[in-house]
Amino acid sequence: MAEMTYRAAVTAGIAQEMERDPNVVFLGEDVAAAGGVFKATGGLVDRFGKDRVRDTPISEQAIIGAAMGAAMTGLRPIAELMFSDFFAVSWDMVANQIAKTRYMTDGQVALPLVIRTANGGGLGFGAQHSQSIENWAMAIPGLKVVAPSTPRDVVGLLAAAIRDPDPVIFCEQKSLYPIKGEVPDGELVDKLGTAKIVRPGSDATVLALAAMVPRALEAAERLAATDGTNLEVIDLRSLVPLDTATILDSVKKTGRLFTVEENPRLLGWGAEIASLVADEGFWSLDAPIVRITAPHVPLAAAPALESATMPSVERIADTIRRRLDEAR
Amino acid sequence: MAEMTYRAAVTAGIAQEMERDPNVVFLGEDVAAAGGVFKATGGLVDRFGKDRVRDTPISEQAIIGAAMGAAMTGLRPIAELMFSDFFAVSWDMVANQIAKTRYMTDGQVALPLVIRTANGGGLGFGAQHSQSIENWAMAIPGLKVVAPSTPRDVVGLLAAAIRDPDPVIFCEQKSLYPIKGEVPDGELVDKLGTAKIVRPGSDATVLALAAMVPRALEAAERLAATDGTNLEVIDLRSLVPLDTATILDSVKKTGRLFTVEENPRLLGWGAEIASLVADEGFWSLDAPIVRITAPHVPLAAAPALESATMPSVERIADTIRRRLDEAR
Amino acid sequence: MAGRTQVAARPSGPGTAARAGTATRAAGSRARSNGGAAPAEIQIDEATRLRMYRTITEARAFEKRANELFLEGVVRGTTHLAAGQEAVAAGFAAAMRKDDYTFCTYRGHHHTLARGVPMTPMLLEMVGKKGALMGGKGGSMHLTSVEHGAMGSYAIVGAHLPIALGAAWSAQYRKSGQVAVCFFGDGTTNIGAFHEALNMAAVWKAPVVFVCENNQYMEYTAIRDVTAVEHPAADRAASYGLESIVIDGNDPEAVYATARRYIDRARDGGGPALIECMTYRHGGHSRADPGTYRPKEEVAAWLARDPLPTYRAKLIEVGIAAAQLDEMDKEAARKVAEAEQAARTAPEPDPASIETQLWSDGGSSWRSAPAASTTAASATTATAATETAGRATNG
Amino acid sequence: MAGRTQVAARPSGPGTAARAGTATRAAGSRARSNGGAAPAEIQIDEATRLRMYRTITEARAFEKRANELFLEGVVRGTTHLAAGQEAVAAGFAAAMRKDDYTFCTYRGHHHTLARGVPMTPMLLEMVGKKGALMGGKGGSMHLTSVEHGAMGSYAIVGAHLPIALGAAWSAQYRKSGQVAVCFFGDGTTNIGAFHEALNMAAVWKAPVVFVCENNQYMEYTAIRDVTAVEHPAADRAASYGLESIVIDGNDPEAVYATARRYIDRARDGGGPALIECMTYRHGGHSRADPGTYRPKEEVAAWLARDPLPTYRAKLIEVGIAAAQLDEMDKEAARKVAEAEQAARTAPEPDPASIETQLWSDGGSSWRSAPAASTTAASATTATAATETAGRATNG
Ligand SMILES: Cc1ncc(C[n+]2csc(CCOP(=O)(O)OP(=O)(O)O)c2C)c(N)n1
Ligand SMILES: Cc1ncc(C[n+]2csc(CCOP(=O)(O)OP(=O)(O)O)c2C)c(N)n1
Ligand SMILES: [Mg+2]
Ligand SMILES: [Mg+2]
Repeated sequence: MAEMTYRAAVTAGIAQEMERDPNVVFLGEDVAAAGGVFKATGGLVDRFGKDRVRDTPISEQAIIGAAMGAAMTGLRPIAELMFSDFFAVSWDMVANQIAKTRYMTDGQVALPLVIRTANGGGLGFGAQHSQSIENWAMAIPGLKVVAPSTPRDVVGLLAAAIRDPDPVIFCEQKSLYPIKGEVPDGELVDKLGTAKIVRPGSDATVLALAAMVPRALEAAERLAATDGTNLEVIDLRSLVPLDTATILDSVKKTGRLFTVEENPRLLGWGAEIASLVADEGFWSLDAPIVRITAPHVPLAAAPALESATMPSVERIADTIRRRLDEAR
Repeated sequence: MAEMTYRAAVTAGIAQEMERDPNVVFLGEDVAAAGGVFKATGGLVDRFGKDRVRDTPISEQAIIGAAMGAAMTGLRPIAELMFSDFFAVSWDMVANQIAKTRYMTDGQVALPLVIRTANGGGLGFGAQHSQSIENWAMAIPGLKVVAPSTPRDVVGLLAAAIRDPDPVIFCEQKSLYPIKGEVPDGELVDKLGTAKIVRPGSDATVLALAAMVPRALEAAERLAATDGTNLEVIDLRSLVPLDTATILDSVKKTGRLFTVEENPRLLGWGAEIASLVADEGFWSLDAPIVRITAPHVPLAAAPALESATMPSVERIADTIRRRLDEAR
Repeated sequence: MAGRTQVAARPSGPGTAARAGTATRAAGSRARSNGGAAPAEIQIDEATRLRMYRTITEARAFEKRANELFLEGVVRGTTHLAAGQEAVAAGFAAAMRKDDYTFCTYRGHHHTLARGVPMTPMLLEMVGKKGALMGGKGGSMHLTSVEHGAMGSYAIVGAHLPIALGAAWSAQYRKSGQVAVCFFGDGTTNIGAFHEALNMAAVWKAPVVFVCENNQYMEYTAIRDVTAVEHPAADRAASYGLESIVIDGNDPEAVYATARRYIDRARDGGGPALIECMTYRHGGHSRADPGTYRPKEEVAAWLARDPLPTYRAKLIEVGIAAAQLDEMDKEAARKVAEAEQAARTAPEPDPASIETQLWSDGGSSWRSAPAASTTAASATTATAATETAGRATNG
Repeated sequence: MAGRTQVAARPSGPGTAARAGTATRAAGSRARSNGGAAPAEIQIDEATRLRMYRTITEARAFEKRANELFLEGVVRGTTHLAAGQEAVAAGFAAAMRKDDYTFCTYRGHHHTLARGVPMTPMLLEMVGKKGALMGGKGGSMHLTSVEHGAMGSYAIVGAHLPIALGAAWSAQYRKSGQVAVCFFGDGTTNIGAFHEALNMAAVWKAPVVFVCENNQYMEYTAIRDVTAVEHPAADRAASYGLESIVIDGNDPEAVYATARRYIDRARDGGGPALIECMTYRHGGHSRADPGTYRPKEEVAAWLARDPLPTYRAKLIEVGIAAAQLDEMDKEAARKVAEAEQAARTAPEPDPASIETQLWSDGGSSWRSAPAASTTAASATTATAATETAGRATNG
């Protein structure tokens, strides 16, 4: 066991896999010599050499396209998109090419690649450097989508993503980079598509992802302390594949569902899960499904506005309390 | 009243607005001299001149960016993306620039522009020329999203979109281009954000969009004939703004909700509406919300596979019948 | 114009446009190629010549019939014919190693056939029937046969340039000696991906040869109307430190010689090249487009330079027996007839296949475990899982 | 190198890199510009000189304090300083008409100030307080003041080039005589949007001047390590039929002369230009980046060519009184102090403002009618509408 930052866990996860498999290569802007603008890839170029860890021009289409071409010819590339907002400039490569090629070729082409990216808000970077784009990727058939909330999960899920034979979008929540957590020694490989019940409970199910996990947990602790409410908090960890069993089982137990989403309201991941539960879990539901999201607006830069937009511990706790009360 | 194709309605709608307002300009690939690859813009260049109707290089970022720059400086551009799949190559311009600029500048910049595009499947064009991308746009705050199902709505909603002071993504379902319908004479201007109850009914609410509207209607007629089921079919017409009142009122009346979506399952527009109804309409619901969508796969090219993927009249009818039976 | 050497004038007709052999121009300010050194004259043996003729005649016969089948309604969706441009495919394929990679576009039948992909599964893919090259999932615009090095036809303009660069990077990293050859049209030179791929390929000295088939039109619009330079590819080569190269794309031997030179150089670590082949499509852009936006005289002039009869004449001139060529034509016709027979008679593909091969496990589930086995197996749950897919395997 | 005239060698140090005045090179094969004609010598009057000095000293003072405030935690989020590059802003702004359009990047304080945008709302935008230029919604990377022609700072590399082209197209269509000037960095030349915008601008002869501030680094990576040519902008000009232009971006008068020439030409219908200004940022890429990846001698050599003292010295040399410049420096300090005061004392913005100005109706609702008024006003419905937004106005 070692204590490690989320940032360092990224480096550790990549290093673990590059060590193991010489076909793992890594490319992106400022990732090599500079160690990444979030300092999450420091030292990799010294350890694995310039052939495997490559700085690129500001050419996101070429970065992602190159990763695809390399993946279809035997390598297992990891590409970094410095900010997840830059998926927008390479979206064709991701959504039209990478996601569809295996299917269109009826399995002739495999694309074992990972696109890592700094996702989400909380640092006051404004609307074009703070988006949560998990839902963009979730909507595209052929992409797996992973978003860890702890250093341990960063290492384990990154390893799983790199070993996965299919394309994985790996969303690192950028405000989490400095957080610390325990990471077991030795090789760590997690399993994609497994949600974690991070706080078992019985009164309602609360689903969260990435930076919303610690907030949901704190809200749950507060409500436990103030109201005696016992919430079950689930860290989804992966949107595709989605651990529908864990979600539906939990709702079966609690009869209530809340989602806590950093994204703007419309078509955030919670919409899909709400629709799933409103069908397959309908008879378990005792009251409305409630989504706690950002309002449907871009993320403002001013700290006061940014924090008013993203679901806060207060808003999560207040909303859950009010909606539980209402249904009693 | 004149009978007109959906295709001709596009021309008519653009012409009506270009006639009225000299600030309306139109650009895209092969739209001028050739009249568009779907022949939906024939004759416009002859009527309005090369300065207002412009052929462009294959440069979607430049096309959409130019529309934005023109809109922020006094024009009302209409840009064509030949196929909606090409949003992927210009997604930054759409999602990061056009959608966010008014908000980020706190209203200093207005962007009265329309992006018209041939959307959806049904012509056997394969996975990169058949996508339904309404949900991509719906997920981005700052974009309005419209998708007409009839020639009349094409004219009226296109006029409304062009006159709207905000950016509108106008999705023309490409398999509908040849269909015909009545269009009233004279100036036609519809209202964005108004759903239409195209078949009133009481047993269940069925929401559909664009090419799924005629299919849902036909399924409803069949079930009326075979089972005596009385379905209420609603043509959403616009996803943003969304006519939540009409939807919630209908569910209140019927107690059941089905969506019919051409898109792949995850995060299709029906997910958002299901989540809305599972919250605000929860107490009206008598049984699960059922989404009828394409499976979560790209759209195959082979006609047999394409039609197995898109919801067919049979599948719509069968599913509704089965799910209604089940809940009895 | 200052600063250019050996610049070909914009063709007023094909006769002036295309010159046999390569015409290289001065490279940019930091050219990374060794293209300045004169290569040994490239010899073309008879086998290569016959191989090139075979590619041309087979591609022509295949596409001619595919078009007829399209008009008849047997081929569905869309098709983009390369008739008139086959010499590019013939010359390049002949210069490639068996394990080299081809990346091409929706207008890619000629390149796909040139790599040895059999006609029957190709045509079945175009009609969308059982036995299709990709099970009918790709369609005419996406023909791919990895075992033949045909790494895909791409339908979004420009997308495959970065992808080809990636394959080349992979070959470089694996030291496999493979080269990626990437074909695209003149219109493609105006899209962003072109620029990004060319620059990164040059900086990385990736073994990739970019080949612009300049057929002078992007769909229905003349390339000259939307492009700031005369030669959309070659006039941009200097932006990437590359030589400016324009060749006669209707002369298979000129194509072959140039292809050999730059493919070999790329294989030897000399980095990428950008080659502009002047050519012309005989028909419209796609399907039933009559191509009426093109001046009659222009079409006629290029038809007079049709690579099929002209190369045939040339081969006879250098001593190849007409009978041998006739035999190849017949062989092509036989293959086409066989493919046609299959296309007409093959059954529709199994609709259940739409839910296969999204993932490497062979399936397409977005759930990590089947719903029925993990939730209480109530009727509702099981049915719902079925619902969303339209069939049970989606769960 | 063949085919080039007056090509500047890659600078080994700034002394050789930058030459005063413009150095144009031969245009591409179908240059659409009339740049070949020698323009009348551009005269720079005293008012212009003083105006340029004012821009430089004000931008410098503003950014110096902004950086201090950042390190102190008053300015939050991120900042990208242009210290060292102010001469580009000074020269161009002085050459622009009041109604011309400026498009710039996150590194855009100098350009924004140069158009006359007041410091206080700018700094308030950077700290995110009440009274901010854009209500705090944009932040440091998106400064925009339409009334000053400052049409936005853009934070996605390359995005604003097509947008600037669009504004220029609009001016052309409206026959307003306006010109769009679009500033971007060296690193930006490798992204697709650059290529698309340049080509379309050239074909449309749009009145837009593209200005590359070549500060030789894209974030932490030297531009030469990732670019196939020496001059990332100028060496690509020929791809768009444009002249290749490299100027000394640290000399405001060289910048002004070039700016006047090409802005005036664009205004007169001569089409776009691409101008590469050699310059250097004194600090790191953003925030607290110490910029240690840059050789000490390189930094020192460029600091020696800092436009603030060098231009000051030049102005004194041509007879402007030092006192007059001192007065301007003091005035700059006064303005900065005022802005700082506001930044330290302004209240936080109203959180309710996050739901305003998404749409032209002033609000941000995605519903076409408020839920409460159109559905039965049950407690549940009304509350739910509130929920999803975190406040009632979202409904
Ligand atoms: C990004 C993108 N934009 C537009 C299209 C539509 N389109 C398909 S082919 C084509 C013309 C391409 O011209 P060119 O590159 O010259 O190739 P050619 O068809 O002549 O072989 C266009 C505009 C597309 N497929 N992808
Ligand atoms: C599309 C995109 N890719 C990457 C980035 C991250 N990024 C921000 S600034 C920058 C460097 C830009 O370099 P240059 O164009 O030279 O401008 P400079 O910062 O030197 O002024 C990078 C890579 C971005 N903002 N947008
Ligand atoms: Mg072409
Ligand atoms: Mg720079």
